[in-house]
Amino acid sequence: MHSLKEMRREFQRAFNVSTNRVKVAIGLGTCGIAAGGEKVWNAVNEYVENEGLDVDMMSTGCLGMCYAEPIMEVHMPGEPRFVYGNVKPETAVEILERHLKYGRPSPEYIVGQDPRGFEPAPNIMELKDTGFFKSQVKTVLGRCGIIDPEQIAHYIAFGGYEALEKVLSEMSQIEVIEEIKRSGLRGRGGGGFPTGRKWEAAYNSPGPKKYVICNADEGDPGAFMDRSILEGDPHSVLEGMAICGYAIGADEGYIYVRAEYPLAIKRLRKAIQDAEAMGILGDNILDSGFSFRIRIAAGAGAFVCGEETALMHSIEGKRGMPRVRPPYPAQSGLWGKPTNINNVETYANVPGIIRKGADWFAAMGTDNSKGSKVFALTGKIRRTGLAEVPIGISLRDVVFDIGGGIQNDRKFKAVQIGGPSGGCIPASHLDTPIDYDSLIQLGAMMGSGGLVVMDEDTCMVDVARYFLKFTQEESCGKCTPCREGTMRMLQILERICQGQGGPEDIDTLENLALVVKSTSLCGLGQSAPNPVLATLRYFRSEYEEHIFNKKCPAGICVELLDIIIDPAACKGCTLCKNVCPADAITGERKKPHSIDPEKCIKCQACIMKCPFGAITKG
Amino acid sequence: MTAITVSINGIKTTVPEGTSILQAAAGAGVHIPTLCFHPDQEVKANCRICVVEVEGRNNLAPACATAVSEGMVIKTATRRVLAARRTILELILARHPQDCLHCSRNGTCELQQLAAEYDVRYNRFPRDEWQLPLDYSTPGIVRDPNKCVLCHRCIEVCTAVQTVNALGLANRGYDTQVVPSIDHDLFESPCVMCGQCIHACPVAAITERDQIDELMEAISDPEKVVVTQIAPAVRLALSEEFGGEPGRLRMEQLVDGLQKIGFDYVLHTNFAADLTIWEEGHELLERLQEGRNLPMFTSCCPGWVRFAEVYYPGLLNHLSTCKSPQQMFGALVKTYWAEKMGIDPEKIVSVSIMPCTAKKYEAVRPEMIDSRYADVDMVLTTREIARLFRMTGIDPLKLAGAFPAPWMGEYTGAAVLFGASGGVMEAALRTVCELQGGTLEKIDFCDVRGMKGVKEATVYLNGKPVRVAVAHSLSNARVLMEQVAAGESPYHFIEVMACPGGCIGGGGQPLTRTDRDRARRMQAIYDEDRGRQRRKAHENQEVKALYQDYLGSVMSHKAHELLHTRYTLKRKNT
Amino acid sequence: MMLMNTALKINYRTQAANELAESTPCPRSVNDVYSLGVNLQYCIGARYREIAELNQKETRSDSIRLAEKQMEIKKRIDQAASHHLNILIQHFYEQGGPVIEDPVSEETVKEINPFYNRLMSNFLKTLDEVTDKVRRGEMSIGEMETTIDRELISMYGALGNLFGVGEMRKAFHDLVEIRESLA
Amino acid sequence: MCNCGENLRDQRYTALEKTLKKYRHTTGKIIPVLQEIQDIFGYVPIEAIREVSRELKVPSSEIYGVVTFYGQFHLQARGKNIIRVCTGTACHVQGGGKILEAITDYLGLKDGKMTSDDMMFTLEPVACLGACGMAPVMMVNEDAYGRLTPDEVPAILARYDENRKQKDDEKCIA
Repeated sequence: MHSLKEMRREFQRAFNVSTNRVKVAIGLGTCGIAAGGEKVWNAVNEYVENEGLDVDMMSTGCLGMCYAEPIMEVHMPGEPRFVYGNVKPETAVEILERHLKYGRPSPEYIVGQDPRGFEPAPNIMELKDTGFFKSQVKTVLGRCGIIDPEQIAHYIAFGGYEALEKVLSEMSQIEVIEEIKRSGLRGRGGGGFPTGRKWEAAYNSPGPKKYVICNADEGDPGAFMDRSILEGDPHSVLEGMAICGYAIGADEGYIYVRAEYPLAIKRLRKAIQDAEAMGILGDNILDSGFSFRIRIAAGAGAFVCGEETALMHSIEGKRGMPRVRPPYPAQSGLWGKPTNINNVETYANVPGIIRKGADWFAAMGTDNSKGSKVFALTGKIRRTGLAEVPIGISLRDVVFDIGGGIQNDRKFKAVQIGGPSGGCIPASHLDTPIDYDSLIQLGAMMGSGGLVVMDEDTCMVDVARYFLKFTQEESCGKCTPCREGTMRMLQILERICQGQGGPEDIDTLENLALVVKSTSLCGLGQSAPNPVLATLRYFRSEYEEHIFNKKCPAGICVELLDIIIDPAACKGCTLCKNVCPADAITGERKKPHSIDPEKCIKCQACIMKCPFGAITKG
Repeated sequence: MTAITVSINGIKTTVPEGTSILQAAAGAGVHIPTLCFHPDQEVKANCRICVVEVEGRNNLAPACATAVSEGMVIKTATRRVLAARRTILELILARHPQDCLHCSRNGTCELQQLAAEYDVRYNRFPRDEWQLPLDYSTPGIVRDPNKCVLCHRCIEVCTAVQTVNALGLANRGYDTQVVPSIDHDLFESPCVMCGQCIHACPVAAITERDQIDELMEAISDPEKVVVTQIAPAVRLALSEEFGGEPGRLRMEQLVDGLQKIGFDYVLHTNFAADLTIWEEGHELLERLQEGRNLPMFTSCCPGWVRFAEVYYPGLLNHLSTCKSPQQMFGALVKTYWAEKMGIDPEKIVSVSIMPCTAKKYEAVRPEMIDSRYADVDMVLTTREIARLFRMTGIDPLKLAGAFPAPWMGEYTGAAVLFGASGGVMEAALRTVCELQGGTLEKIDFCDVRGMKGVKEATVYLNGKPVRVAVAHSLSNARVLMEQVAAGESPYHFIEVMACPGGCIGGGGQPLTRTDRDRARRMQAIYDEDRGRQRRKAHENQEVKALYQDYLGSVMSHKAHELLHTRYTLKRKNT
Repeated sequence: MMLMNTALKINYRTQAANELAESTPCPRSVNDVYSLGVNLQYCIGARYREIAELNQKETRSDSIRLAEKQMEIKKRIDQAASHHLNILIQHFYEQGGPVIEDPVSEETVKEINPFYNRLMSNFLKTLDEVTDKVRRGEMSIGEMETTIDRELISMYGALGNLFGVGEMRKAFHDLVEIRESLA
Repeated sequence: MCNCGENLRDQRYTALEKTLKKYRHTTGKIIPVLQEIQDIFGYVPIEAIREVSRELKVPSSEIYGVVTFYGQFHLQARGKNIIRVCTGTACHVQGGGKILEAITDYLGLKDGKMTSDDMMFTLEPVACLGACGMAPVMMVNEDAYGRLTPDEVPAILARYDENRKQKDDEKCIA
């Protein structure tokens, strides 16, 4: 079998040689670009050309520090790697100037340094000691932000395709499956089904033709870890899929990527072409006799296609509607053939398990939820971004250590885990370990890993209404409870938010939520009521406040607000009177003004306009 | 198959592996309600009405789709299960028009039955009906999208059983709808109006176009002479509407009843069925001699004819040029029969009572005016006639009986067979085999009988083998047509009926749930055939008289003008 | 739903006749021209029959006569078609069975199609307008007849010019001749 | 009147024919075909559905079902520039709704219409653009704008608005 060893050594040399050259790396994932990363790239490029400097420019995937985007890294020969955050085009040039001309870092912009074996610079925090990275363990995201995702050489240099080589040369199909079972890896898509057992089922069903599918639909709003993996380290997913193909005896794979990720699709397509060019994918991989071809199937805008059977129908060119199970995909999946479906992150874990062994993986995490999980920290948190943490870490650590606590020191109220299929967890449960089973007991679920932090200014009824609006629009319409039930729940919640909720609404809402949860055909319908049930369970008082006192404690539900002018603070400058669309404000110049609650449409334009902050929403 | 024992509401029962909870419960005498379940269709598990509690499982399991496993403990009527079913019913009813009192399915609607069974007395959810216009675009079928409960049964029958693909789903979630293809009206879609979707629909979302008012207008007009023809499959199914077994109603009772309703003259389509055998038999022999346009297809089923015109315009020359018995009868009633009875054809209203909705379309085809007037003015289905009997307070099963009008009232056992799939073939073979002399000892051709999708037989005509085939449901017809299109068809003569089981399962018949009901009706047809004295089409004396007095000879120019037609391509959104 | 929604009274006979005319593909041989003529006769006959069904005193007898006249014209076209067919068959046997190609090729049909469709849909539109006018009493049955004849003959002429091949143009000419001979 | 409209139609229909020829003998490739049609026309015209049904031998009722199921396909023509506003969790919590209001005011969209009258912009609220760290986020065609405030919206949209540019030019000329 043709081995990659020599090629790997050569690529490593090339990669290390490049360390004694000046290198500037800028994060150009979707979030990097959205934060203005391209402008920084152009400015630096222009500066390097004008000055005629011998500098290697490199674009990388994202390190996970969205709060600090755009990110620029400077590698000087013989020095540690300096990571700069919130870089603007002008400051980037200034930083480079200082580095190249005077060899000094600019502490005011620095996020951290990575010594890489060299002598660390004084009084600059090391990356791994910063709050964001301290309790993280980067196995799946290890290469993201380090390598150039469009260079297969970088991937191979960092141990890429070593696992595939090991599997094809030394391991039998059963051994691979046993290794995955021993590692305790569970599905990262949300269900948490043991991956080893799933592969074994597909392996056991007969049939010359089998398929491997990677579910990269990631429809959860607020979740983007799959995108970062696909954009930052696409080859790890391809390798994981190839290993699975070998294990279950499939020769064809599909990556179902949602249409809203064009950059991920572009990088995946390049990765597949590069791998096929090097004989690592396609026919007779590395002369081992095993062939495996991967195709990309683009989604077309349907959250329900994250569900296994709906996804397969979508690849088959049909409406993405789930079907009855059994038969499970392992027996009869894509075009009726045995199929194994796993999430992006699950496949990305596989090469690590094979290379470093099941025990290395099993050491991380709790006794029934092994390994690490990538979470997308968003919402009212100081440090938003991607964090890969060992399973079993407590919520408090994630929110306050990694996340850096709540923005402008507001009080923590709850965290939503699992997106629209998950539930919210109040402050009282901050110390529960994050693992599959304990989250389910709290009425939430691991889900794909979206973690939205909310502070005291968030209204939980509005959050439940927001999630219901999402699942109602994404319901496929096949089964009655989900098609009708989600809309009826949404209508009740909207009535409550508009102050027209009646006393019986809470019971109807809870009863309907339980019926939809227990009778819906697929995961979407079964988990759509979770946000409602969780908010009812922990924040029932807020519902009652909205219904009986017609008040919104967090001041979010607009129809329930009374906008009042504080006579003491009002200087009578009439600015608010001019801007008010419903001319609900009366009063002469220099005299305190007042708002007529009947006319006021609560658009809050006056609050924004008032220079003296005299108008508040009570 | 290993046997599995489960406990349903405490009753122990043993069933083979792979049985669903629904079937196991039925076996144990436990009733579980269903809505989207249909015995002859794939399990869809859309409506979730049939959910039950299974020990050790936190959500409720759909009985139709969950297979039993060893030692399963099932409870089908706990408080949680009943609350779930009632909530789901409330959800459906909140979007369903509340006009049960003047809905055509009042009393036979499955949703109405469930609402009564589960005591849905109030609805917690505000009304939110669709308020869409009704679709009257086809002469045979009317669609009321506001009543659709999205069980997908009509789509399944139109796509899997009939392969016409006229109906499909549109939009997603709360706005999901069943629409004709590309959401144009039904007439633009490839719909052949076979009416199988009416049988599949649990509610009144799809019904036959109602022509009772037109009929009453004609009957009450003293100027008009209302003449009707009755199809063979109508009589035997009508008794089901009045609580009788298929076939209990005698034809004389039906004739008596129709006269009491106000028809001036009652005759039989069967007369024209025998006539069709004469014409089509000769056409077959002609084609066999010349070896031209073989295999020949029957053309008495208008749904099948329209299917061929839409999907196989290149093979229309294979269809027999004979009209269907209904149209032959229509052409003759305003010419030969008017002359014989001395009635001014202008005054005649030609009505036909059919088990079929597609006949309503055939009657308005532009080519069907060879009697210089509309051959058939209106077509009523078995269901409409049953409604008419109820309206006029007549219970046909209690009537003494009456005889049909002269000249076109006689018919043989062969004509009766037309109602069942394979009947036309058997009738044709009985005549064709005897045309070249000699009499057949065995006249029952059993290989073309029964519910099998495609039936085959080989017969010897003047020493040469003639291979024949019979197909019912258009999915089977498509199999045979693909063979013909590829030029590999081994057959010489093929009978096609669009509806499963033939006309006894037609779109206008009393609502038929399962193939078992259709098989029972087939048996009633074979019994009637066996009971008749004359059982071969060429023994029909009135047909002989027709040829002598009026048409001259078989396939004569006059016969060709009145009893034959042509077919043309139909451009549709296939 | 006993009473059909009267506002939506569809005359299914006319609808089926229209469907027949609209589904007739662009003719590629003489026999296609004749069958196009037959289909249009059915279409026009159905319109007169629709007027007859209204039982308005002044239009009833004329519309029935005109409906029957269309069937007469249809019979004459049928005779012309079978006459042409016999010539074809005779030619076929004399020449020892050569493959008979349609005079109009696939490509020409592709070019002609849009114009053919436009001419046909315009004609059917005029039929609709004229029938509505008579139904509302804004036009006499006589005017209807003259308009239809004029429009039909001009359409046959226009269709004839589309085809370069003499045989096809002559066929359209025959249709005009039959119609005028029975006017 | 120039026939540029005419040859634009022909270009698009020849492109459609090329696409259909490419997928003629494939199975289950309806979604890629529809995606290419959407790129060619900006939406999926009804005639295209009939062509796809004829070429791929799939019933048009099924294809219509697919077109109306997925959010990416549209049956009506859309504006030149597509504005996608993220209504994901993070963006919602950080004030995504206000951005949406600012856009609808700027485009003058009334009662649920999503395309501006001058066919210049089409607004599409999207569940999540995957840049939650930059919430609230908006994309115009392929350019992304993060950490937005409502009053920045008019300036950004004006850059894409050719009519507004002409109007501005006329204004300054007049």
